[in-house]
Amino acid sequence: MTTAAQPNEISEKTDLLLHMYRRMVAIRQFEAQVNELYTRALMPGLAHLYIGEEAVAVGVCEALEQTDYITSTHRGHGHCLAKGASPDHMFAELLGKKAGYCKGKGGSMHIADPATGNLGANAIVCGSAGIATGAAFSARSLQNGRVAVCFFGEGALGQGVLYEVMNLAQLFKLPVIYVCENNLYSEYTHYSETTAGDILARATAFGLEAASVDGQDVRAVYAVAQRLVDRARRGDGPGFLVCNTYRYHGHHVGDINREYYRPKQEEQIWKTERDPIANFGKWLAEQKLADAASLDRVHSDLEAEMKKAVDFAVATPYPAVDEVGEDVYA
Amino acid sequence: MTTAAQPNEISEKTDLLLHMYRRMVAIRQFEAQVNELYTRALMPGLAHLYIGEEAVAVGVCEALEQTDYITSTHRGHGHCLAKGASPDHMFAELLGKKAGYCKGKGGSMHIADPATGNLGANAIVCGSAGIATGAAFSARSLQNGRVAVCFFGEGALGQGVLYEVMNLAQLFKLPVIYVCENNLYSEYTHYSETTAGDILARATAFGLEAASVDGQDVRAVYAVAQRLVDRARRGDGPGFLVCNTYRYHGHHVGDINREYYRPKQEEQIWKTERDPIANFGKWLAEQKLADAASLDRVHSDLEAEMKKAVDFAVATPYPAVDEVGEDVYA
Amino acid sequence: MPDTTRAPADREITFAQAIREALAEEMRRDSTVFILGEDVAEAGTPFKVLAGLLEEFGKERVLDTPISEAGFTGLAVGAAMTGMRPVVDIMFGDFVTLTMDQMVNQAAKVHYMSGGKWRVPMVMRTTMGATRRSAAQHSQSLHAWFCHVPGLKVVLPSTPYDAKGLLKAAIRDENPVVFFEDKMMYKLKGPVPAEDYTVPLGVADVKRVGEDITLIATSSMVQVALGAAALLEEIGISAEVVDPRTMWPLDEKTLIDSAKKTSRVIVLDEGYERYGVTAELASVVATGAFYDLDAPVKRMGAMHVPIPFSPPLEDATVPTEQTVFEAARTMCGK
Amino acid sequence: MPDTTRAPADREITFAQAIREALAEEMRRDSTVFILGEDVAEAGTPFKVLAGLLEEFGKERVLDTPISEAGFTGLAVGAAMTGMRPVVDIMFGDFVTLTMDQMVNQAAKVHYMSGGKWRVPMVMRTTMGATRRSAAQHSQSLHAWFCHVPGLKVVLPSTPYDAKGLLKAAIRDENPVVFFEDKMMYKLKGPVPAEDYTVPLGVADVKRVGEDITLIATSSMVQVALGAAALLEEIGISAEVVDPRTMWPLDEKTLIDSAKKTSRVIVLDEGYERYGVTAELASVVATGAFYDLDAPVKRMGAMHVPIPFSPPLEDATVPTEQTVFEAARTMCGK
Ligand SMILES: Cc1ncc(C[n+]2csc(CCOP(=O)(O)OP(=O)(O)O)c2C)c(N)n1
Ligand SMILES: Cc1ncc(C[n+]2csc(CCOP(=O)(O)OP(=O)(O)O)c2C)c(N)n1
Ligand SMILES: [Mg+2]
Ligand SMILES: [Mg+2]
Repeated sequence: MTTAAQPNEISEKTDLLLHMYRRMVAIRQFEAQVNELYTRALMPGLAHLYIGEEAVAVGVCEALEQTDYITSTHRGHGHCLAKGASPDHMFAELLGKKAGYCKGKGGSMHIADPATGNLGANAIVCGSAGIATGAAFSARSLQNGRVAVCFFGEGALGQGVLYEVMNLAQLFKLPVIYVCENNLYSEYTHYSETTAGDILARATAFGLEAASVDGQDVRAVYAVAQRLVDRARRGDGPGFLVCNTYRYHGHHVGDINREYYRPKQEEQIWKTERDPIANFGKWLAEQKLADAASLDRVHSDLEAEMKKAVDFAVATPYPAVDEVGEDVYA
Repeated sequence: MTTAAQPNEISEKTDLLLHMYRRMVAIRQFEAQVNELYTRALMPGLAHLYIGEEAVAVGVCEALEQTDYITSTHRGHGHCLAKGASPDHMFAELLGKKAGYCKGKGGSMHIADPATGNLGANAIVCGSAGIATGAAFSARSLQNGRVAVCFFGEGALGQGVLYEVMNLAQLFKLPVIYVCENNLYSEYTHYSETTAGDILARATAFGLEAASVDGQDVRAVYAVAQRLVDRARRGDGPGFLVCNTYRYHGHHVGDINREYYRPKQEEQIWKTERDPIANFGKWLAEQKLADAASLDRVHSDLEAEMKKAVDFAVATPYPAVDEVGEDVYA
Repeated sequence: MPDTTRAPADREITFAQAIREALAEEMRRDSTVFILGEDVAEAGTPFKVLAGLLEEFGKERVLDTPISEAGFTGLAVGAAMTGMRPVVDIMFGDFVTLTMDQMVNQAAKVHYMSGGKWRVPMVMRTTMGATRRSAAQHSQSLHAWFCHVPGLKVVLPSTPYDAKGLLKAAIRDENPVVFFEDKMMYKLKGPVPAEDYTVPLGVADVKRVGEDITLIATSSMVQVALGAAALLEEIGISAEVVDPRTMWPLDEKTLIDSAKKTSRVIVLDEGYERYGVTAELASVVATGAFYDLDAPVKRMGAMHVPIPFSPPLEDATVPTEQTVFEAARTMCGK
Repeated sequence: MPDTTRAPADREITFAQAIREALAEEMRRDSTVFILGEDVAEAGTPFKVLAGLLEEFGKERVLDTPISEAGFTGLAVGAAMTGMRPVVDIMFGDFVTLTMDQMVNQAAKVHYMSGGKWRVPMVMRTTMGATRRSAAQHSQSLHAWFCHVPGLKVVLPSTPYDAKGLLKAAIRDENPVVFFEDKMMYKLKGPVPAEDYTVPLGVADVKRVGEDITLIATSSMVQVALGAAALLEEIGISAEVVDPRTMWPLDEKTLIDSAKKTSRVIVLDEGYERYGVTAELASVVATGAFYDLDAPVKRMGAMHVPIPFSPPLEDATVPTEQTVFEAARTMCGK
C-alpha cells in the first residue's frame, strides 16, 4: 500500500512497481501452498484459489490506504494479502487454528482483519455488497476520508442486492468502488449463460462512474482504480470497475476435472499468453527496472516465506473446545 | 380486451376507442365508490386509489388477450377492472365478504381472478415480479402463446429482485412485459429522491426492449404496449415500459393532508391539464367519434352501475367464521 | 392493579412517543446513532412514530431510503461495523423476509466469524401484530425466526415504559438487536419517567402478581393477559402475568419460578403458535417446572393460517381476552 | 436391527441416488415437472445429486440459473400457478435467507389469499447440516423457519427410502413444499424398491421399536439416534426411534403414543435448539403425554452459536451418538 504515487508518475515509481510484483508473487505462492495443504489432506474443508487473478487485488489495493476498507469473497486470499495481511495468521485460519485471524472460527471464507481494513471475506455470493456500502456510509458520516472497495465475482451480478446498494450509494454519493472480477465462470457455468445485456451498463444505469480494464495488467488496474478511488474520496460518488481476468484452477481446490465446463485449451492460452506475473516481469525487465535474477529471487524468497508460514500454522494449536461458545455476543 | 386492432388501424377502431373510454371511466367511478365506502366507514382497512392512472391499465390490458396474465400491486383495482373483472365481486372482496373474488380472504391488496388471467394484486412492493416472470416461463414451456404483464409502481425499482428477474427473463427470452407506473411518488417520497440514474437504462442494461410513454394518453400506451406484447408473443423476449402518470389522491384513502410531500398546485396541474379521461374525451369529440352527451352518459351509466355493485357488496354476507381454516392447503 | 412500570412516573405518554423519545435521547447522546428506512424522514413513518426527528436531527441522520429492505439493512451492517450505530426501520414486520440474509448470514455472524474482531451494534426496529385489516402480507409476527438465530438479540416490549427503556438499551448494545413493536399498541398510554433510564435486555418482568395460574405473555399479548387476569379475578382466580420482554437473552428463571409457584401456565404470543415462540417458552417451563405443574402448559398463538382480510375471520386468528379467560378458567377447573 | 424401510427391496442405493430417481421418475411421468437452480445442469449440482438429468431431460427442463435465489424462486412460484411443477434447487440451506419473501409472502399465501383459486404446486429442495468444515454461512439447518409458516409443508427425510418416496409425494402435492436434505447423508445407502411408490406427507415412522426411552429424531439425527440406540442396547436400554419425516403436516399421534409407552423422551434435530424444531416437538409431547412422562422431555439440537470453521469447535456444536447415548443413559438412571 502506498499513497505517494500520482497517476502520472506510475512509470517512474520503480519501488511501487517492484512492490506490486512482490505482492502478486506472494499471492501466487500463498495459493500454491493452500493447494498443497489440500492435497496433503491437512486443510479442513475447501478453498477457492486466486491464482491467475493476482493483478486485480494488487492493482486495486495499491490504490488504497491502509485505513481504507475492503470486503472480499469466498475467493478472498488474494484480497486479504494485497491489503496487507500476514500469511502465517492466514494459514493458521485456514487450518482452523487459534492463532488464525479469526481464532479459527472463520476459516478460508471468512478471514477478516481490522488492522488492514479488511471487513471480511464472505461466503454468500454478493453478501458483502451491503457491508462495503455501509462502510462507505460511515466514512462519509464520520468524515474520515476513507474509501471502501467491494470485491465480487461476476456471478454476484445475478444478485439483486447489488443493484439496491448501487442505487443507495449513488443517491448518498458514497465513497465506494464495486470491483467486479470477471473470471468468466461462476462455479461451473460460463458467465454468458447467466448474464444478459451489458455489465458496465448495469452500473451506469444507476449513475455510477464505470470502467472496465484488463485484469491481467496490474499497471492498468492500478491506474483506473486510482482514478475511481480519488474520485470517490473527493466526494464525487461511487465507482464500478470490471476487471477481466481468469482463474487458473478449479472453482475450488477439489474441482479437478473441468473439461465438461471449460476447455483445457482456454486455460492454456490464459496461462501462457496472459499471465499477469510473467507479463509484468517481462515488462519490468524490458524497462530495465529489474533483472531476471532479481525477479526469480522474488519467487524463491516468497516460496520460502510461505513455507515457513505454513509450518507455523501447522504447528500452532487448535482453539480449546470451550472457546466454541465465545464471541457469539460482543 | 380485444385482439382485432392492429397498431396502424387504431384510429379507425371506434369501438375499441369507446370501449377504452368506458373502461377508464369504470375505473374512476369504481374508485370514487371506494373512497366513499372509506369515508362512510364501511370498508375495513385501507385502499390505494388508481384515479389519475386509468390510461395505463386500460391501454396495456387492451393489448392483451383474456388468457394473458397480469400481476398487480397494492394499487390494483384499475388493473383488475381493465383485465375484465366485475365490480360487484370486487367490492365484495374489499368489504371482506364471502362473495368477493377471494371469499373475503384477500381484500383490496390481493384480488385475484383466474378467469381473467389476474394472478393477483400484491402488497409486497415488487412482490409479483417473480410471479409474472414465472407465468411467462410456463407460457413458453407450455407453448400456449400467452404473455404476462407485471404492473408495478416506480417505487419497486428499488427492489433488487426486479433486476434478478429481468436478467432471467432476458436469458430465457420470456414473454413478459414489466410495466412501471411512474406516478412520481412512492408513499410520501418523490421518486427522484430514491431513484438514481436513468430508469429506462436499468432495463436496457439487461438487454430488454424498453420504452417510455405518456401514461395519460391511452392511445399512446395502447400502441406501445401492443408493440411490446407482439414482440414478446413472437418469442423476441421481454419488454419494459415506463408509463409516466400521476395519482390524484393520497397514497391511500387515509392520506388526506399531502402538502408536506407534494404541492397542491402540482396536483392541480395534472388534474386539469393532463386528465386522461377528459383529454381522451375531448379528442374523441374532436374526431367526431362521440358526442359530448354520449360521453356524459358513460359517466352516469357507470356511476349507477358502481352504486349497484356497492349495494350488492354491502348486502352480501361475511364468510362464516369457521371458513378461516379453509384454503390454507390445496 | 397491574404494575406496568418499574419506577414512579408523574407523566403518561403513548407507546409511540416512548419509542420516539428513546430515539431522540440516544441520538442526542451519541452522534453516531442514525435512522434509516422508508418514509422515515418527512413522513416520520406511516405510523408517524418518528414525527419530528427529522426536524431535530436533519436529513444526514434521518434518512429516507428507496424501497430496498435488503440493501439498506446491509448498508446498516457495514456502517455498524465501522463506527456508526444504525437504527433501521422496517415498516411492516412482514418485510423482514427481505432482510434475512443481511440479518442472519451477515449481522448475526460477523462478530463470531471474525473471532470477535468486528462488532455490529445495530438495531432493526420493525412491527408485528394483526387485526388492522391489512391482510396476509401486512399482519405477521415473525419474531420467532430471529429468536432462532445465535448472534441476534430479540426484544418485544409491551408497555411504553419498557419500550423506551429497552430501545435505549438496544441502541447501546454492542450486538445486532431486532426490536418488535406491535402496531396496535402505538396509542397505548402508560407512565414513563422523564429521566434517562434503560431496561436491561434479558430481564423478565412480572406485570401482575398472582397465585393460581401464570400467563406468560409477549408484546400486545401482555395487555390481553392483563385484561384476562382482570376477568379471572372476578371469578376468584388470581393470575400472574409474566413478560419475558426479551426473547433472547431469555430470563428463564423468572418464568420457571412463576410456573413453580402457580403450577399452571398459559403461554401467549401473537406469532404463529406452531414452531414459534410459544413452543420455546412452553418447553422451557415444562422442563424447568416439570415436577410442579398440575397440567400441561397451554400455548396460545396465532392460528396456522395466513392472516385473512375479512374482519370476522381475522378476529378469530389471534388470542383475545375472552379466549384467554376461557382457557385459564378451564385450566383452573372453574 | 433398525427397520429403515417400509417395503422389501432387493437393492440398495444412496440417498443421492434416491433423490435423483425420484426426480427422474416424476419428470418422466409428468412433463410439467422441471428443475431450476444454480449449476444444476451440466454440473448436476456441486453435490452431483442431479448428475445425468440434463442428458435425459434436456436444458428446457433442467435449467441453470444466475445466482439469483430470490428471482428464480419467484419465477417458480409464478410457473407453479400457471401449470408447471417446478422443483427449485437451493444449493445450501443457508441461502434460503434470500428466498424468504418469495416462499413466505408469496408461495405460502397465494392459495389462501386468492380464496383457494390459485395453487402453487412447487418443491424447494435444499440442504442442511454441519460438520463439513464449511463454516457459518454454509452449515445451517434453517427448516424451523418454514415450519412456522402456514401454507408451506416441510419434509426432512432420513433414509434413501424415505427420501425417494417423500420427494415423489412432494412433487405431486398441490402445495409449496420445502424439502431438506442433509448434505452428510448423500452417500448413505439403504434399501429402495425399484417400483413406483410414494411416502405420504404427514405420517411419522418408527425407525426402531423400543421400550425404555423414545428418541424423536429428524433427518441425519435419525441416523445418530439409531447409532445411540445400538450403544444403549449394549447397556440394556431399549430405545425407540421415531422419525416424524414431515415437520408439517405433523403426525403428533405417533410421537405421543411412543412417549406414552416409554415415558421418557429425547428430541433430536440439527437446527438450533433454541426456538427451533425441538421446542415444538418437545412441547407437543410434553402436552400429549403429560401424565405419562417420568422426566422432562430433553431437547438436543445445535448449540446457540454460528457454526465455527475449526474442526474441534464445529464437532462440539451438534449432537452425536455419544452425547445422545449419555443423555439417554442419564435419563434412564443407568
Ligand atoms: C447466495 C449464494 N448462492 C450460491 C452460492 C454458491 N456459490 C459459491 S461461489 C459461486 C460462484 C461464484 O461465482 P463468481 O461470483 O463469479 O466468483 P468466482 O468464484 O468466479 O470468483 C456459487 C454459485 C453462494 N455461496 N452464495
Ligand atoms: C417490500 C415492501 N416494502 C415497503 C412497503 C410499503 N409500501 C407500500 S406501497 C409503498 C410505495 C410504493 O410506491 P410505488 O411502487 O411507486 O407504487 P404507488 O403506490 O406509487 O402506486 C410502500 C413503500 C411494501 N408494501 N412492501
Ligand atoms: Mg466468476
Ligand atoms: Mg409511485
